[in-house]
Order: sequence, then C-alpha cells, then structure tokens
Amino acid sequence: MEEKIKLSPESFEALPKAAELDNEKIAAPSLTFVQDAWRRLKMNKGALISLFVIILMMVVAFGSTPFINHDSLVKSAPQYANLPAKIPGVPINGLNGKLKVSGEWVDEYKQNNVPNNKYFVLGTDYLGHSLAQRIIYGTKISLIVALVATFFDLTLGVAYGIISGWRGGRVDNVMQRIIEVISSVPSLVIVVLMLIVLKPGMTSIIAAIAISSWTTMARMIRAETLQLKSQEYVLAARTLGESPWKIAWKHLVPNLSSIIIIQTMYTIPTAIFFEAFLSFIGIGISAPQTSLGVLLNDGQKNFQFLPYQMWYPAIVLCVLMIAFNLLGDGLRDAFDPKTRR
Amino acid sequence: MSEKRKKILEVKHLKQYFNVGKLDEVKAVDDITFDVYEGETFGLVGESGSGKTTTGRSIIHLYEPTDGSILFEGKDISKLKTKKDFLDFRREMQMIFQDPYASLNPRMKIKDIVAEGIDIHHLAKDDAERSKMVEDLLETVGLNRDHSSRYPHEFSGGQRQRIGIARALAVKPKFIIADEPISALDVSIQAQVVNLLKDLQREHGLTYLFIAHDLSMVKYISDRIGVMHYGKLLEVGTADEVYAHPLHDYTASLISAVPVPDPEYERNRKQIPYDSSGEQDHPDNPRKLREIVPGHFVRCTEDEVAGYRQKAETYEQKA
Amino acid sequence: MRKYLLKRVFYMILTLFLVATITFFLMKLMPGTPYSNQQKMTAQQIQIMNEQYGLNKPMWMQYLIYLGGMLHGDLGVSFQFSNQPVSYLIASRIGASAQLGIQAMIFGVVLGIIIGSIAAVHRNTWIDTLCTVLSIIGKSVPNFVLAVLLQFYIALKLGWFPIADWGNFSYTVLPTIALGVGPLAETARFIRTGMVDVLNSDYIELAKAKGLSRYGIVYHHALRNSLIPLVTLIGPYTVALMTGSMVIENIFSIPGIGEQFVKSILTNDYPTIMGVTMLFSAGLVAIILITDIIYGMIDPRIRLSGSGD
Amino acid sequence: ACGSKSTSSSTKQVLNWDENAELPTIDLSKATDRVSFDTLNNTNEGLYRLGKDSKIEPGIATKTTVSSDGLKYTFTLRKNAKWSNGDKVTAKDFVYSWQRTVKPSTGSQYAYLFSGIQNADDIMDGKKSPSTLGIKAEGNYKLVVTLDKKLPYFKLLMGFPSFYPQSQKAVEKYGSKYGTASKYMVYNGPYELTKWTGTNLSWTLKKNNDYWDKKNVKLSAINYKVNKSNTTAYNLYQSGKLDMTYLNAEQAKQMSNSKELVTRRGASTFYLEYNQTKKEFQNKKIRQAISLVIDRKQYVNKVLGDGSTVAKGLVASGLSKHNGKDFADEAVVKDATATDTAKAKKLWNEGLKELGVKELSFSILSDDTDSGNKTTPFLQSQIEESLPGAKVSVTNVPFKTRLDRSEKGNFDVVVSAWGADFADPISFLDLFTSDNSYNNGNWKNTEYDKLIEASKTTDSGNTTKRWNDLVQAEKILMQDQGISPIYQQAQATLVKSKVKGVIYNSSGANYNFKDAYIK
Amino acid sequence: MAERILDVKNLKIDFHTYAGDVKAIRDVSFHLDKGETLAIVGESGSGKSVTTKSLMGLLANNAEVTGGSIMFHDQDILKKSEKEMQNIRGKDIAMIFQDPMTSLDPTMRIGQQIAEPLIKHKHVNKKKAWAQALELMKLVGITDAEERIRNYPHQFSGGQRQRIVIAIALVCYPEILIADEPTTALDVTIQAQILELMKELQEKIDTSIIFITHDLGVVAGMADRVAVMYAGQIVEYGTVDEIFFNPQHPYTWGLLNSMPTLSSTKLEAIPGTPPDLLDPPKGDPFVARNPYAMKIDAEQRPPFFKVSETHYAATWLLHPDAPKVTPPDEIIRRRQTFKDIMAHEAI
Ligand SMILES: Nc1ncnc2c1ncn2[C@@H]1O[C@H](COP(=O)(O)OP(=O)(O)OP(=O)(O)O)[C@@H](O)[C@H]1O
Ligand SMILES: Nc1ncnc2c1ncn2[C@@H]1O[C@H](COP(=O)(O)OP(=O)(O)OP(=O)(O)O)[C@@H](O)[C@H]1O
Ligand SMILES: [Mg+2]
Ligand SMILES: [Mg+2]
Repeated sequence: MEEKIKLSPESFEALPKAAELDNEKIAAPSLTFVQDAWRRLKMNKGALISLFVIILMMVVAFGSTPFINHDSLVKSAPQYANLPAKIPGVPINGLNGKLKVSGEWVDEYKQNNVPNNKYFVLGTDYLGHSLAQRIIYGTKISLIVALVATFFDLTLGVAYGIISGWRGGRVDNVMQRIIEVISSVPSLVIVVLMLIVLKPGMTSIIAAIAISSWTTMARMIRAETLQLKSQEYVLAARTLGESPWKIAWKHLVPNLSSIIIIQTMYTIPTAIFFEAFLSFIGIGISAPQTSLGVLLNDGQKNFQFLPYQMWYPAIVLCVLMIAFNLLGDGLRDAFDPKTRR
Repeated sequence: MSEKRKKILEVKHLKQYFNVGKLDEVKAVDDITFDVYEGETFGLVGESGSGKTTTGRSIIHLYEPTDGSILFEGKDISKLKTKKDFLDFRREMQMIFQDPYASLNPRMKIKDIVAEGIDIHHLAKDDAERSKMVEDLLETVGLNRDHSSRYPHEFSGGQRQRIGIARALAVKPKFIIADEPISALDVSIQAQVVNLLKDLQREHGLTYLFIAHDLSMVKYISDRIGVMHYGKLLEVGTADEVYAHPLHDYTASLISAVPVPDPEYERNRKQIPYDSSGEQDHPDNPRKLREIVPGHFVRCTEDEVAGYRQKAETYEQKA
Repeated sequence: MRKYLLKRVFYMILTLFLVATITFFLMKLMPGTPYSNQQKMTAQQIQIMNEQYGLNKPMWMQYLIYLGGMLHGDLGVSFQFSNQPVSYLIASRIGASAQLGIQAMIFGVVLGIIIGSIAAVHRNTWIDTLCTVLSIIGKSVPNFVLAVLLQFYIALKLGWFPIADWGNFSYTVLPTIALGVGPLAETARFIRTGMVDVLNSDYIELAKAKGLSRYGIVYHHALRNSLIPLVTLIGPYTVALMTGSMVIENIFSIPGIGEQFVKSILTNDYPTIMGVTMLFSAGLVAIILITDIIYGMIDPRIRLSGSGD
Repeated sequence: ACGSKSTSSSTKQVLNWDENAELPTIDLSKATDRVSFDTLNNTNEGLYRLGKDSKIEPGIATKTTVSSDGLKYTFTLRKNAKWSNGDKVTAKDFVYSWQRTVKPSTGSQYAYLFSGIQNADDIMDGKKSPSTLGIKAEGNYKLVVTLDKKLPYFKLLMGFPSFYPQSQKAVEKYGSKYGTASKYMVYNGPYELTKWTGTNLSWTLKKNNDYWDKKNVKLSAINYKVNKSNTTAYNLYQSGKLDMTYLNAEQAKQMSNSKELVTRRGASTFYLEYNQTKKEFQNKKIRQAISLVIDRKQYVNKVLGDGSTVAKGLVASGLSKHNGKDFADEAVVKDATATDTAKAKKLWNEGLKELGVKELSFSILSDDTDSGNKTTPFLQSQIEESLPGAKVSVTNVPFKTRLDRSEKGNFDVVVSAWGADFADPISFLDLFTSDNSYNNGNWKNTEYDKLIEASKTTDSGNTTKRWNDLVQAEKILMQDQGISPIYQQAQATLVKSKVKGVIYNSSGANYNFKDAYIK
Repeated sequence: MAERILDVKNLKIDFHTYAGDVKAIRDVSFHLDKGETLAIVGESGSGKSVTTKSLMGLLANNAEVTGGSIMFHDQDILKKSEKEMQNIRGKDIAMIFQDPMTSLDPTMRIGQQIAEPLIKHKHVNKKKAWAQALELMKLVGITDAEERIRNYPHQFSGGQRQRIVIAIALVCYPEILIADEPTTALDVTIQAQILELMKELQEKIDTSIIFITHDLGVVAGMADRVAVMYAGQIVEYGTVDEIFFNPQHPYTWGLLNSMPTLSSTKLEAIPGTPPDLLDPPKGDPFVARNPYAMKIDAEQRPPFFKVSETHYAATWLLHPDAPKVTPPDEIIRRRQTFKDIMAHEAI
C-alpha cells in the first residue's frame, strides 16, 4: 500500500548546483598496485610469517659475517668432535649433552672430558666446529648461491625472455631453440662441465647453478611478453612513438614484475636444493666453506649415530624452503588480479 | 559534397595478411581503398572479424602492410625513412582503443599514462608544465585534476576510456583512429564518450576514423560510412545515404538487425538475411568499389552497377 | 599434421645434434684421462690405448666418428667398465631407473591430483591449508633426507619394506615414495592452481546452473580441464625422474642409470657421460614432442597445425 | 657367538658380503681396481695363493725351483687343475696370459708389474714381440720363467691376479666380450663368478666344483651386494642381510667397542707431497715445519677414528719383515711424523726468513672422498693455527682430476696415497726415485736414487744388504721430508662373528675366501 | 490474471570485501508471471547478475543475503539446501550466460553437455539423453545436428555456441529461463537471430524469461515488462510500452535519451558515474547525476509511486508536492507516441 508522505515544500527545491555532488569523485583511498598486493599479502598469515622468517634468516646469516670468518671456520678442535647439543639448564635428553648410544643416553661431554663451562648449543661436527656456527654460515652460503642464481634469472632470464618474445618471428625461433638445447642437457652435466671449465670452488658452483637455472624464467617471461606485446597499452605506446627499449622498461618490466617476483621465489629454493644435491654427489662446496647441502650430506651419513647432525641442518633447510615456497604462493595470490577482491 | 575538401588519408589497395605462407594464413584486410577528408568522421562498420581493427592498425603503422599503400597528408607512411619523420607521423595520428581495461598500463599513474606522448615528443619544458598539461587534458575529457596521481584500476570503464582519449590528445594529433571506443561501455556512458569526441572534433578540427559495429552509433557520429565484410569494403557513402538507402544487401541486412529502443518499431522489425555466396570474385570481372550515385560507392562488378543504380533511384522516388 | 610432425622431428634432431656437439667438445675440456694408472704405463702402451679409444685422432675426426657411431646406436666403449659398450651399459641400467621413475611419477601424480583437487574444491578452508602445507613440506625436504629417514624408520625399525636392493615390487616401494614426493607436491600445487582457475570459469558456472552436484562438476568438468595442462608437465618430469634419481639409487643401492651417470662423471668416463647425456636429451626432446601430440589429442581445442613453433 | 653344535650342521654356508664399488672387469689383464682383483683372487688361481700375512700357499704350482743366480724359476704345475669349462689348466695358459698382459695392444695398466721379467720392459715399449717374454712352457705342466734381474718379491707377485693364467680358448671365443660378464669367463679358482651382467650391482661367487681343492672350500656361495651408501650397508648389516659391512669413520668410531668390529689395516699410506718445482717447497725447513704441526694422533683418533694409524714413515707398518723386524720400525726417523709445534714455529720462521717472505699462502689438494674432505680442512686448521703467516686454501676434486693435477704438477701440496701391490718395501720406495712418474712433487735425492738402484741390482741377491739399502733410503726421504707421511689407512668393517677363516692381506688382492666358513 | 511463478520480495544482498560490505542489492522486489518476459535493464554493476544468481542459489562465497524472500511457486528458494537447489537448477530454473565462447566446457562433446541436465534431472540413460539433445540441437537451428553433436565447442561459431547454450538451458523445459546478457558478445546480425530464436522457443515451450541486458533496443524487442535497476535498486518498472513511452524516473529518461534512435540528432549523456555501493547514498542513488535533483533526493529514498496498475517508479518527482519538471525533448516525443498508442488501443 502506498502511503502518502508529508514533506515540507522546501524538500522539493532544486538541489543547489554547489551542493551537487562531485560525480567523478573517487571515494576509496588511492591504492597503488604494490600497496594493493601488500595488503593482500598481509592477509595471508603463512606468507607473512614466511617473509618474516626469511628476513630473519637473512639477517642472521649475513649479519654473522663479522663473527664467522675464515679464521673461525678454519679453526678446528678435534677434541670436541661430534658432541651433541648442550644447552645449560635444559634437562631434555638430546639438548643436555647426552646422546643415545646403543639404546642408552650417554653424556658425551663427560665421556670426552669436555670442560664444564664448554658447551655447544647445537653440538659439534667431526672437527669439533660448533654446528650452530656452521649452520649459520651454511645458510649464508646457500642463500648466496640462491641469490646469485636469482640475479642471473633476473638479468639474463628476463632480458632473454623479453627480447625473444618481443622480437618474435625468426629471432624468437632461434632463441627458443637455444633454450631448448640448454634445457635438453641435464643440469648436472652443465654444472659438471662448468666446474671443469671454471676453477673448482664456490664461484664455479654458483655460476654453474646460475647458468643452468635461468631458462625457466626466460620461458615464462617470453610467454608473458608475447601476451603483453599485443596489449593495447603497449600498442598505444607504440603509436605514440615510444622506442622498444623504453617500452620494455616502462611497460613490460613493471607488468612482468609479479611473474618475476614469483618465479624468483621458486628459483631460490631450487638453487638451494640443487646445491644440496651437488654436495650429495660429492661435487658441492668444499671445506672449510660449507652450505646447508654439505651439512645435510655429512649429517645423513651418520644419521644412525649422530642424528642431530642431520636434523638441525635439515630443519633449517626445510624452514627456509617452506618459507620461500609459502611466500612465493602468497605473492602469486597477491599479485594475481584474478584473486582480487 | 564539396570536391575541394582536402584528403587527409588515402588508403589504396591495402592488403594485410597474417601468417603469410602458412596453413593458417588470414587475409584480414583484402584490397580496400578509401579516402578520409580533413575534418570529417569516417565510420567503419562490419561484423566481428571483418578486419576493422586491422585496417586501423595498418593505417597507424602498427603492422607492415602486405600490399598497397597508405598516404597520410600525401606522404606514404611505409616510406617514412628518418626517425624524425616517423615521430612526426606518430604525433599527427593517434589511436583510441577498444578495451578500456587493457589499454591503460595498470602499473602507471594516470599522469604518466597521459604524459607518455608529451615525454616522447618533448612537448613540456619542465615538470610543472608537464603536470599542467596533463591536468588540463584531464579536465578537457571531464575528469578531475587530482585524478592524475591515481592508478587505472580505480576508474570505471567510461572514465578509463576518457583517459585514453586524453592520452591521444596529449600530442595534439590531427587524425584519430577510434577503434570501437564505446563498445565496451554502458549505454549511458557511451553517449558521454561520443559527445566528448564530437566536442573535441569541433574544438580541435580533428579528423576521425571511427570504428564500430554499432551501426546506429556510427551513423550518429559519422559523416561518411564504410561497410566492411570479410576484409573487404562493400559500401561507402555518406552516413545518411548508407543508413537510409543501403544499396548492398549486406548493409541492408546489417541495418535491419540493429535493435532500436522503440517497442513499437521493434514489433514490426524484420531482419533481412544475407547470403554471401553471391559475392564470389571472378578474375576477369573483378569486383571493386564503384560509384553508383555521387559519393556513394558499392563493391560490385561492372555488370551489377546498373542494378544498383536502379535501386538507388527507387529510393529517390520513395523520398 | 604431417608437415608439422616433420618439422618437429627436424628440430628435435637439430637439438640433439647441437647437444651432442656441445657436450662432445666440452667433454674434451675435462682434465684427466680415463686410465687410472697411466703413470705406470709405457708411452707405447698409452699410444696403443689411445688408438684403441680413438683418442689420438684429431678432434674433428673423433667428433665425426662419434656422430657416425651414434647413428648406428654405437656410443663407444666405457672407460670405467673395460670393453663394455656404453649402449649396453645404458641398456642394462635404464630399466630400474625407468621403472622407478614411472612408478614415482604415477604415485606422485595420482596422489597429487587427489590432494590438489581436494584443496581446490575446499579452497580457503583449513583443508586447503593442510593440503598446501603438506605439499610444500613434501617439496621442501631434500629427497635424500627423506630416503634416509624412510630407510631407517620404515625399513629398519618397522621392517615393513626391504632396506635396499632391487627385486620384486616391495623393494621399489620406499624409493618410489622418496622419489615421488617431489612430483606429488608439484602436481598437487599445479592442480590446485589450475583447478581454482577452472572452477572460476564460466562453464563451471553453467555446470552449476545445470544442477550438477559438486562432485559431478569436479569429476566431469573441472578435473579434466585442469588435467590437460598437466600433460605438458608430466613428460619432462618423468624424464627428469627417470634420469635424476641418482640420489635415491645411491641410497637404496639400485642399479640405475642416474647413479651410474654420477659415477662416470667422477671417473672421467667420457663415452658414458656422453651416452647418458644423449639419452637424457633424446628422452626429453622426444617426450616433449610426444606430450605435445598427446596434448593435441586430448585437448580438442588444439589441433596440430603447421603454425607455431 | 655362542653358537651350538647343532646349528653348525644346518647353517647355510652362504656369505653375504658388502661391496662399495662396482666390479668393472674380470679380465685380469685389464683389471686395475680392488674389486676386480678381489674377485679374481677368489675365482681364479695362479701359481700360488697368498694365505694369512701374505704367506705363500700352494696354488697351481706344486713345486718351484729357483736357479742359483735367482734369475730362473721353474714351476711344476698340478695336473688336477681345471678350468670351469672342463679344460685342464696348463703351462701354456700362463704363457698366454703373461704375454697377453705385457703386449702393449692389450692396454694392461698393471703390466708394469712384469718389469724385471726378461724382455718385459722392451715388449711393453713395443721394441720386442711378446713371444720373447721370459716365460716358457715346457710341456703342459712345467713352466720356466726367466728374469732380467733378481726380484726378491717375485714369489709374492705370483700370488697376484695379474700373473694368473688365462685360457686362450676362452679369450678367443669371447673376443671383445671376454671378462665383461660372468658368463664370458672361465674360472679355475675356488669359486665361480655368477649373476654378474657386467654392469649390475650384485653378483655371487659360487663354489667351483671343478676346483682341485674343492673339498677344502666350505662356502657354497658368497653373495656380493654393492652399497655405495655406508648408511644403507650398515642398515642392511643390522637387519642381518649382510654378514660384513664397510664402515665409514663415524660408524667405526661409534662401533669401537663392538665385538664385531674388524679393522683391516691396509698397506697404504697417505702422505703430503710438496711441489718442489716451487721455491718455497724446496726449502726443507718449510716442509719440516708443516709436517711438525700436524697432530696426526688427534687426526686418526678424533677425526678419522676408523682404526687408521699414524704413519711411521712411507712404508706401511706390517708390510714386510726381515729377521722378525718390521720395516717401518726399522726405518723410523725421529720427528718424521711427530708433532712439535714449538720446533715447527722455529723452523717455519727460519724458512720464511730464508725465503725472504713474511707470509706463505698455498693450497692443499686432495680427493673429494669422505676422508679427503676430512683431511684438508684438518690440515688447514692445523697449519694456519700454528704457523704464523701461513695461509692455506683447500681444494677437493674428484679422484681422476686429482691424479691429473698431481701428474701435471698443478698443485702446491697434495695429499697422495699409495697402496702396496705386493708385500715388499720397494713397492713404496720406488715411487720417489728422481724419474719415477709417481714422484709428483719432483723431490730429488741422488743418494736415495743410488740406494734404490743398488737394492735392485748389486744388492738384490743379498737380502740383508738390500734391506739395509731400503731402510737407508726411507730414512733419507724422511729426514729430508721429501714427503710427509700422515697416516696408514685402515678399513673398519663389521663382520658377523659366525664368519670364520676369511683371509685379509693388506697388499695385493685383499680378500681370500678359500678357507672361509660359517660357524 | 496469469499465474505468478516467482515473487521476489525485499531482497537484500551484501558482499563482504576487504574494503567493507558492498551493498549490491538493496531492497529489490519484483515478480514474474507464467509465459511472460521480464527484462531487467541497468548499467554495469547495478546488480542485475547478482539478482539472478540469487534466484539460482549461485551467489559467490562472500555474498550474504541479508533480507527478503524469493518465492518460487510457494517455496522460498533462499531457504533451500544446496541439494534441493541442485534439483531446481537446470530443471525448473535454467540460465544462459553472457559469453558463449567461454560458457561451454572446451573438453566435452556438446552432445554430452546438452544431455547432462537430462541425465541428472530426468534420470534417462545416455542414449536417450543424446537423442533428446539431438532434437534440441535441431530445435535451436543447428544444421547437420546429427554430425555436429559429437563435436567440441571450439568447432562452432559464436552464434552457434550461444544456440547450444540455449539448448542446454531448455533441455529440461524449465519454467523460468534466466538470460544474463545472452547476446552482448555477439554481432548484431547474430544477435538478431538469437533473439528471434528465443522468442520462438518461448512460444513453443511456454517458459517465463528473465532477460538481462543493458541494451534498451533489445529490451524493446523482447520484453513484456521491464524493470530498470540502478545502484542495487529497482527504480522503475512497468510494461514495455510504459517504460519506453511513458518513463517517469529521470534515470530512465537519461537512458532513453542517451541512445541513438533512427531519428535522433543529439544524444544526451548521463553525466558522471554510478555511486560506489560500498557507501551508497542515503537518498535517491541517482541524485548525483540527476539534473532534476531536489533536496529531498539527497536525504530520503523515494518510495514507489504508482503510475498505473502495472507501472511504478521510485522518484520524488512523482510526489504530489513536487514541482512539475519538463523532461527532455526525446521523452516528450515518446510520451506523445504513448498517447497515440493508448488512443489506438482505446479504440
Ligand atoms: N596478429 C594477427 N595474427 C593473425 N590473425 C589476425 C591477427 N590480427 C587479426 N587477425 C585476424 O584477422 C581478422 C580480422 O581481425 P580484426 O581484429 O581486424 O577484425 P575486427 O573487424 O576488428 O573484429 P572485432 O569487431 O571483433 O574487433 C580476424 O579473422 C582475426 O582473427
Ligand atoms: N563476488 C563479489 N564480491 C564483491 N562484490 C561483488 C561480487 N559480485 C558482484 N559484486 C558487486 O555487486 C554489484 C552488482 O554486480 P552485478 O554483477 O550484479 O552487476 P551487473 O548489473 O550484472 O553488471 P554487468 O552489466 O556489468 O554484468 C557490483 O557493484 C559488483 O561490484
Ligand atoms: Mg576489432
Ligand atoms: Mg552482469
């Protein structure tokens, strides 16, 4: 039923022009793309924690540089070899200097006549190095390996992908063939060959991993570039007379950034893993340098007797991996316009 | 029609094929010829895939034509040699795109999008002038000055389209190709954009190549219309002529299919079907655009001209 | 179609040729010789040995001879196993690796699809989180650590499966799991992302509008569409698994090719390195072609045409 | 351990043996590695069989006469020795086998062992035909071997697989396949090899029913399984799948109290070689200083812990005895392998002064094996900690690469190892004569060269004189620290206590299972 | 009076988003009678799709129905369980989506896709279902249906695909067919064919159609009744003639005025953009763009004023106290036509 509404006559006066609402106004606060992504990332608890973990690990790993240097790495103390973790005041077996030897917990510190005030929070390795120290250093090396690989991904991979995709046609065809050839050779072979061509050592390993890892990035960037280059905003830039380099820099790279970041998040763990794998087959980083891979490999050999030597680096590696993967997933969701709300 | 009007664009036997030599060769544009006069709006209509966009992009030299030539202000654009010539051409001809969501770089601020042309052609002395130019342009297209620091995703489709127009206007072009600038927009917003384009044309003496599949809108904005089908231009004439007195069957069919916001009219509308099988080309008797009545061309063979003339006459008589 | 195939095969051969060339010459850069005791050999002996292995010829000759031999399936003779043709070495070792790789792939893919689908269907719920976390953990544990743990706890402590060696199916269970967890995690995540996309698509909306149940939608529409892209992933992955299981082969004492490959690298056994590299590459290139063809067959949208590269 | 009598009768005489590398070949002319030699030692038999402590036990030869000048050996062969294809083992098989090995085209890398047998060197150099080799068959069962010079250890060599007979028929029948799989071979030893495809990781030694002494062979089979991971092997051992397993250092350390731990001391010594083409390492004080800072005891006990012992000198302990005295003890030089940091520092500083430098950086090269990876960082820490101004970098590379770099002199200090082929000091001492190709560091000492030469020529007939020459030579090497011995390697193993009678020799082929049995 | 099969009352739907709740549907009521076509027009984001999705029970996860009811015959759809809804979807209420290119499963033969609802709802076997699918394909005018039934979607043109989508929707002879912009993605010529087809089929099958579009031209040809939506509300509804020839709401005026007709020489655009539904204006949502806006518009939401039995509009301009305004010329012209029609009908 329609009811009669009584209203004052002035209600029906025309709305003054001044009071006319600005109809082109945008009410919502301005959010840049990055802000928007960050907002969505923040909602993803896992990714946020991962980011925090990664930052923490980076800070600890790289911050340790002044403290864990060549001298402290080289210095061995075989009299303290293979001691389990001991944290004073923690009476938990496994953390109190005791080790399970043929079914019984034995105080290794006592057995080896370690002075009472001497203890290692994560135990020691076969040369009596503090495992904690080595894990921190190993994490640093693993991260360096990963970061350099990432750097190659970012430079070589991205540039290659953009050029291949942008130029298209024959250039693209040739460039794709090259990638095909590179990825048709097992990465192990590439690495071994690299280790031979270059001098053995950390640099070569890093370079080798880096050189064999950029193709995935190049492929993804190419595929995306192929799509982007027919985007109307790129066409618009071309009609305005923008040069290809500027277009790449102003239009392609920013729009590829999410793919780049996400792919990076996956390159990092892959590189760390690959380094660990090299250590396993015995061509990884060599002492006194160490990496998580080396530590893990040393640890797995004595797993039955000194399980902590595998567990600790394994835990660190897994945490690192999980963090990068979760962050990668989080970033992918955050950057993906499809998941936008 | 004054014959003295200056031709700003001459498209001659333009062919644009894709994937030449491959199995999936596409003759997107197949030998089309038309002129655009200075200050007019030339509308290009046709169904999806008929080659409208390709024509537009070839004209603005995003593609290298397979064959034929395109003369802009008398100069063949595929023969532009120096970088400067090329940049000059880029300044004079601009394009407005179809998809308001894909045509603005989502990672750039509005001011940088609009100023892109200004930067490329060094039209602003300093930052302050650049900002002012951008803000003026925004105002010209009916947006707020303070929108300049926002990102595209914050705008609605109509607003985005206006930003695209501002970007094109920034380099003060003479000729604008508008590739379905309104088909992705709401009806109520379409009029905003169309009116804006009309106003701009009046103020700046612009020439438009207006591409659309919405015949009624094309008719509304265009002075002359070309009808495309399967990469070929079937009929060219003034808007009123083509719309009111379509000579080619395809044009008639197209017009008959346009729904009109008038229930009364709609109740009686009958769509005229079109059968393209009669359009087969004979090498010895080629079809090409032929003038039936002054200013009104139809693609036909020599023999068919008489038939079309007759048809045109019956229209005259009715009127 | 035929033209397309021919072109692909041509590119395939070209790729392999390049791989062969590059590895051949790089191999020549490797230091050391295949003889473990050469200081105790006389010059005459070394010369004769070099002759036998064809190492005294100029590089380009060796290269041509190698290429020629390859055409006949002759990959030379292993240095490490004296008088053993590399082709025989590979043939006798590839079986275990292939079986393991395929089993691991099947294990990983089947379980991965199930987990991934569950996660996608229940996305943004605790089930999804659980599946995601599980698959990330699966991806984050180096497989040699996993292998050591499985061997110690499942085989030695619980005695459910043999500790190592290669024999009937029960011997393959633990290595398969250790090797398959990686692809499992990968597949699960791949399927999840793919299916989330698919579930957002219009045709799923239409399927819902038809009144299909959730199960019906996933089974009849979503699964198939998210599986198709997986095909391209599986092929190269299988090759990688069949060849990349050196770690697992080492730990479970499996007579596989990957383990042999590492050994040959460490002993400068060039012919074997080359042979295995060529095998890997050929496998990879062939599988990519095959997956592309299969892809075209199972995805009605893609018809192999002369276009594209 | 306390097995009752009742079980012994029902015990299966099958041994499950761990192996850590593949069997590359059983062609004895081509064999170069431990696994091949071990296998050949049990599947085939030469003139003698080496028993406990390399004691010579009867093999194919039933009687040996040596000419008074020691240059001619005449062996009478047993008539009941048969090949596994039924043929009799005859003197011709020896002649054929030896000629085949020294013939350059065979490419035998162990042919050098034949050096000293008449014309062997010339044949290997391609100067003479193989048929001129100093070995002649006189009828089927008499073999005459002529030497160029006296070889005091000649009889030991006869127990080494390279000197075993080969059936010409088999070699020719199988052609290039000969020795590449168990079926492409004939056997004359206590066991026959089966189930070896040439590339697989497991094989079985089956009792050879054609063996002349088969009644004394108690095992019916020995199953080998290659486990490259010690962890895996250990797990298998624990679950009873293996009767023996090799242990890595850590495992050995952990099992040090186990009754089943058997440490096999090898006749192999690890030592540092200094690249003496470089000025700094020509300085004796520098070499001594480096040697003196290495706490070898700590290294073998704490770092290695696998039963390896501190090397007394170059020649391994327990390799060879004369008059009841071990060579290593005889030749020991004070301080050669001792630790004395104070003295080391003094020598180091003097050395640096002599060189006119304040610092010395060099790198240590080693294998990337388990122990190699442990050795280098240890050395690095020991040297850097105790020697001021020493900067050490370490490089661990794959074995073959290391060999290559050693040979090319592409190193500063390298950790080398040598294992004796036969139980005589010369097997070690030969290495460091000026022109020996294994003398990677190019240490040169004329007196040393002279002593070695004398032991081979003038003194070769006189055991004591020869012995003294060799002792003297080693002392010179040690005093000059031409090389710095570090440790004598031992291989820790776990062996089930039911396994009895396994003979292990530190030099030559290691394992002899002829008398092994399970209690 | 025709049978009323659907009655939506005071429907309110919110979407929970990071920025707050989007009040997408704000008190919408309408009804649908048997055999009629109701068109819902309105610009993008006005809530057309959300309204129809709620009829199907297919709202997004973050949607919440905060009020109202949807009576389908005598049952409230909003109260049904997912299982019960599955039995209604595709059988009683079917839907056609906007984009024929993406709304078919690319990997399933179209025969199966058409047959699916039959197998699900009518429990017929596959063979029978395919036979009926074939019938439908013929019905929607696909030539060579016998051969093409085994084809995949990519083998069809856009127009053919939309025909197939229609076939799928009609295969169970639903009582209500919801068509959400079924022709927006198509060319005009094809659009005309599809619309023609829909009209034909409606006669044959006698279903009721809710037709969503923003193209007034299409509405004019298709609808019996029209509801105009703006910013989550219906602002005016009536028969097609009433809306086109006697519109009352300034928004409807604006819409009609901004479309070119055969004769129009000038287009009047509606300035500005629709309000943000995160924070909808408390008065008339159209106020900011309304040239006839009054103070009350900014303060209070107008109720529906009755224009005729079938025609209602929510604008204060219809309040008896409101000043009389002159609508745009185009509207005046249209009203003239209306008078003619009424007069004509009166005769
Ligand atoms: N880069 C390209 N490569 C291959 N084919 C193309 C390319 N661009 C366009 N085509 C093809 O050319 C034909 C004409 O396309 P065009 O985009 O010009 O049509 P249109 O008239 O603009 O259609 P619409 O109304 O859908 O925009 C189509 O068949 C299209 O598939
Ligand atoms: N899942 C969702 N989450 C948040 N907001 C939504 C969601 N779905 C729809 N909306 C909002 O609800 C409002 C109505 O959307 P709806 O899709 O019904 O519009 P429409 O009238 O169908 O427009 P169009 O013509 O563009 O299809 C819009 O403002 C939209 O942003
Ligand atoms: Mg177009
Ligand atoms: Mg909608």
